[in-house]
Amino acid sequence: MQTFPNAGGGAIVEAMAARIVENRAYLSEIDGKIGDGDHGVNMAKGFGLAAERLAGRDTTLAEALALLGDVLMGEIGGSMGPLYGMMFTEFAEAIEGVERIDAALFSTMLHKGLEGVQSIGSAKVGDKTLLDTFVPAVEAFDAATGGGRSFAEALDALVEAADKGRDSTIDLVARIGRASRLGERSRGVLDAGATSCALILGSLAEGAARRLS
Amino acid sequence: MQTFPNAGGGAIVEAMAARIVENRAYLSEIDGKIGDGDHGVNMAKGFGLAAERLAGRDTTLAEALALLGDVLMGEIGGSMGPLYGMMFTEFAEAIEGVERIDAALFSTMLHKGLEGVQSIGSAKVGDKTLLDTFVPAVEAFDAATGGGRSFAEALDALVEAADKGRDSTIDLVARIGRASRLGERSRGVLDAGATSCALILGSLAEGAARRLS
Amino acid sequence: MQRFINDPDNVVDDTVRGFVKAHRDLVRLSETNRRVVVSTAAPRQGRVGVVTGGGSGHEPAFIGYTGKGLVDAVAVGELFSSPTAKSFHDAIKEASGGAGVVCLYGNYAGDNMNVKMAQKLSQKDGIEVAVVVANDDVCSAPPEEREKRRGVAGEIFMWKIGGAKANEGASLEEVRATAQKAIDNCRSIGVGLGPCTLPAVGHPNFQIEAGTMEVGIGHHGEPGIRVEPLKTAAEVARDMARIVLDDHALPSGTEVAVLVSGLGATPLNELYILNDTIEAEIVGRGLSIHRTYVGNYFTSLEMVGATLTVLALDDELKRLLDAEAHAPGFHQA
Amino acid sequence: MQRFINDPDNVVDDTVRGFVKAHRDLVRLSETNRRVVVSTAAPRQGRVGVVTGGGSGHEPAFIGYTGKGLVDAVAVGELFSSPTAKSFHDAIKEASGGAGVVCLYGNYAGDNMNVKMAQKLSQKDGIEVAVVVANDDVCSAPPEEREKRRGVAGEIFMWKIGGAKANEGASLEEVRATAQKAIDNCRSIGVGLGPCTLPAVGHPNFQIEAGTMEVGIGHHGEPGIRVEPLKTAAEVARDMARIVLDDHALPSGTEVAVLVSGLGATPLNELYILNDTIEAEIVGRGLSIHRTYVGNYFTSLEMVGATLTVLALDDELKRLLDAEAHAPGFHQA
Ligand SMILES: Nc1ncnc2c1ncn2[C@@H]1O[C@H](COP(=O)(O)OP(=O)(O)O)[C@@H](O)[C@H]1O
Ligand SMILES: Nc1ncnc2c1ncn2[C@@H]1O[C@H](COP(=O)(O)OP(=O)(O)O)[C@@H](O)[C@H]1O
Ligand SMILES: [Mg+2]
Ligand SMILES: [Mg+2]
Ligand SMILES: [Mg+2]
Ligand SMILES: [Mg+2]
Repeated sequence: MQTFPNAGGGAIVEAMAARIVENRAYLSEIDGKIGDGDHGVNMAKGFGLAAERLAGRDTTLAEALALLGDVLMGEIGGSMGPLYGMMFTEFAEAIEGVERIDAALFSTMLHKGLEGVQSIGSAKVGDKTLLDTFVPAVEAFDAATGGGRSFAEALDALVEAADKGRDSTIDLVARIGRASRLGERSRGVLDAGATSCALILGSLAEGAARRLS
Repeated sequence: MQTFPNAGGGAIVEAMAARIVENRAYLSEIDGKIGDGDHGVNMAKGFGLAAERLAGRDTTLAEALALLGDVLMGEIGGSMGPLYGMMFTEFAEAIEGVERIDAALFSTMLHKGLEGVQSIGSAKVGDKTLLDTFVPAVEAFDAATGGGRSFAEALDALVEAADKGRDSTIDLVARIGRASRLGERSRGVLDAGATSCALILGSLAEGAARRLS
Repeated sequence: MQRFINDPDNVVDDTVRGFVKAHRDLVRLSETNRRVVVSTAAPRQGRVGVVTGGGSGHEPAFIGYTGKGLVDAVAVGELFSSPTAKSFHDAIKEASGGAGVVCLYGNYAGDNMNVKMAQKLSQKDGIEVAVVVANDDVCSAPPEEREKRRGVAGEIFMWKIGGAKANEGASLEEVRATAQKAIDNCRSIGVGLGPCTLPAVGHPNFQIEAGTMEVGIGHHGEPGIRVEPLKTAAEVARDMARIVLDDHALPSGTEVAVLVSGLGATPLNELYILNDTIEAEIVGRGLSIHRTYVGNYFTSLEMVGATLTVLALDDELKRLLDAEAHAPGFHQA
Repeated sequence: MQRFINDPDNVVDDTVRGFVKAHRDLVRLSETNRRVVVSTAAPRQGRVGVVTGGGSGHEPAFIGYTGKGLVDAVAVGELFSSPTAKSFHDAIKEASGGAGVVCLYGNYAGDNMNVKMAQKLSQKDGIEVAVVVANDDVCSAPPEEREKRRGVAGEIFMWKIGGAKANEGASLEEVRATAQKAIDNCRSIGVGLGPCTLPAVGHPNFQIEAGTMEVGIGHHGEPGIRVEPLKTAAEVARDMARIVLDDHALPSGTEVAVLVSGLGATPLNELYILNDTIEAEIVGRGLSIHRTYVGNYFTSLEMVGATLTVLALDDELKRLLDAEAHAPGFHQA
């Protein structure tokens, strides 16, 4: 059975943060089309801060995710602070103290994060939010493992579904958040949060996959 | 000896006002280069108001000038209100109650107006103001009559000198008013007040000349 | 946009520092959180604490309303972005004088989430927190969905009245109910003539074509109900008053307070020009104006535009609105 | 420029009408001159009357300073243009309570002429008029020609202190001398980042290139001492403080009051960012700050930019500055 170690997993979060910071301008540009154009700024600030604090430290994935969650929750504010803050805090709690993470625990972690986001944001799939990336990604992961596929294959399925979910937001009309005021005008462009969520889940899955043994 | 009647002279002031109103944009444009761009607006407001009040009334030149002076002084403000207000009020006082105006009285009128402007504004020739039009115009008028030329010829001399005086301001550096803060940067353009003054004196001279008998 | 800023990422910290220096007599920075501004009079033992918070860029809102007879502590967010749950929580702690704390804030997704979390955290500390969510912006949702409407300049009346009620020694439930009544009695509308730019973004994230205006615009440039050719001030003012009053539907004879606020870059004289017609329109409906406020009370960086808020008064609201208050952005004798 | 106006030629009348409606409790329109705004408390029998006046477009200056403990009557000019002699004269008559009137205004050619004429007209009425001409703008002439300098935001301190002195029942000569001392103790500087447009003209009459700033700009866009690349807020604030303080040359230990005013379209948060460094610079010179005012106190339509005024205090000026005052644009408890 494939597993990956919690130890040293801080590097996964650092790579994730680097990916978000790289996409600062892109995420803001997407948000600018139907939101207020600050999604990249907000995200890069939070993830950049977390990366600074992780730099040079050897942390477990659980520790790094907890730190990221704390930074988002305690220093970022906006909508992303609590939503992603909840997500990472719940992720961290799910794997805290565990030596190695298997597919089942990884699924539990995803579900706890998702519940955290939903408990606070009360958005649904189809509302044109990050949930349109997150929900199908989790479902694809579960379907793959349930279908007997390996942890590695399930992570690939997760990434694929996340990207598809992100792209699905193009055709959606926003029903929550700033963009919802636009009604039909919000159709035709990606959702910023869905895009950043695909980057996050992609980094996480890649990092996990590379460490599987 | 040539003279013109005070009676019916309101039409001269109405024509003068029309000339100023026509040149509203032009005067503001000149003022905009080194001042605050409102000379045409200010002038058109004052002269326009006076014209409205004169319309349909048969006034003497003295009455019309007094009304114009009152409007400028009482309703226009800025620098032009008191300066031109003084000028027209003094013009009016000089010819008040007189039946016909000869060259000598016309000269007295010009001098009293000039003194009025100078008493309040304390500018000198060469400061790049309306005095660069007014002073040489008055001098040319006096020189012509002193040299034995007719009232009509003296009025021509006045107009010619006013226009030359106006043009002389192009090469001057402003030493008073808003433009003076520009120093050397004020050289190379006409002075707005010198330009409006040439329009005023031109209208006055033309109106007088046309009525001479 | 030409600006006086240092690092665009530090705009909020630099602002708050300069603000606290300027108004030392009225406010201080929390010792534990540099994103919490506290009245020098807070906490007031035995009194209900009054807290608000919201994104920055709306100055004098929110920080400018920290003071005597107004708000006790303010949670400060990034530009146009909700403060953290932690900042709301810290503001609540600073304001707490043992009689509970009321959090009076505006209806935005981020603020809702962060206040909800802060409320939970505070309850763990044993501080009872009541909340009132301002939703005075009539163009942000139809009347049947009033709970979806954004909070805008009506928040100022909610703070003023909530602050005065707390000052009178009322209970938490009384303060909450009165602040709720204040915002229930408010209707606002914004009209945008020009966009604003978040310094870290560097270009406006919405456009208003020259010669047009956005009727019903939100405090962050959220689109309104229609874009139309820019009309005369009298026509715009009449439309604003009508939209607000039609939604309000007040019986003739009602006394109201009027607030005309600039959005940042509209000169004050234009607000007075609007007020000239607004007042005529309100009086024309048989209402009587008890007080008028005109100024930059709730802005959106350098947005060009204005908002109108009409608050319907009863005897209690009138007394509380008229009470003395002193804050950096709001002085009333 | 996108604006809320009706006929560009009626901007001032529309403004004044809307202003008087908004602030009925504090001001009224003169019955004889629609360009004169009068405090509801004026004339005050046996007290020296305090008058000011100037071009419009600087709101809340000048009209916003009409009130209790401030100015009794204000003569209102066209946009950026001196009021008429008649309006100054009428303002003087409205303010006259039999003990003389002091006219506290700014050093501009038109105002000088119109006040001089009004003074003559008033003396014919038997009203003694003393004048103080503000000249606090350091960049408008070198120190040897201080009498040529323009009056800018320091006028607010002159009005505040003159108004408080008159309120104490001082004689005309005492009020004049104290207001003169106030302005003598003021130094100001403006920095412009963006131009403004007179509505009737329709385009800016000066330019500020993007990426540059005009250091020493006047309240009507008069050019300053240099155009330079726009620097960080901290650098600009330091330059502003230095230019003002170098000209001022105050002994260490002097107490000062600080006024940071926006020029119209600069968001309030940027003024606080400037204040953060200004305060550090002032304190760094060994001066101590008694009071700071930050806001849109004296604007230039929608000009982008800010001014700094530093007033050196002595015991008398401090007492008078601290005195209570209530006017539409200035409330102090
Ligand atoms: N209730 C919610 N649940 C999940 N995601 C949400 C919710 N509200 C907003 N979002 C996400 O937030 C994103 C915008 O984030 P951001 O621009 O950082 O915040 P803001 O809208 O406050 O400026 C949207 O693209 C959307 O995906
Ligand atoms: N002291 C003065 N004496 C004579 N003319 C003057 C004086 N000061 C200014 N002027 C004239 O005033 C003109 C500007 O008038 P205007 O633009 O209407 O007023 P403002 O300068 O107040 O905007 C200048 O072009 C100059 O000719
Ligand atoms: Mg956003
Ligand atoms: Mg001019
Ligand atoms: Mg945002
Ligand atoms: Mg002018």
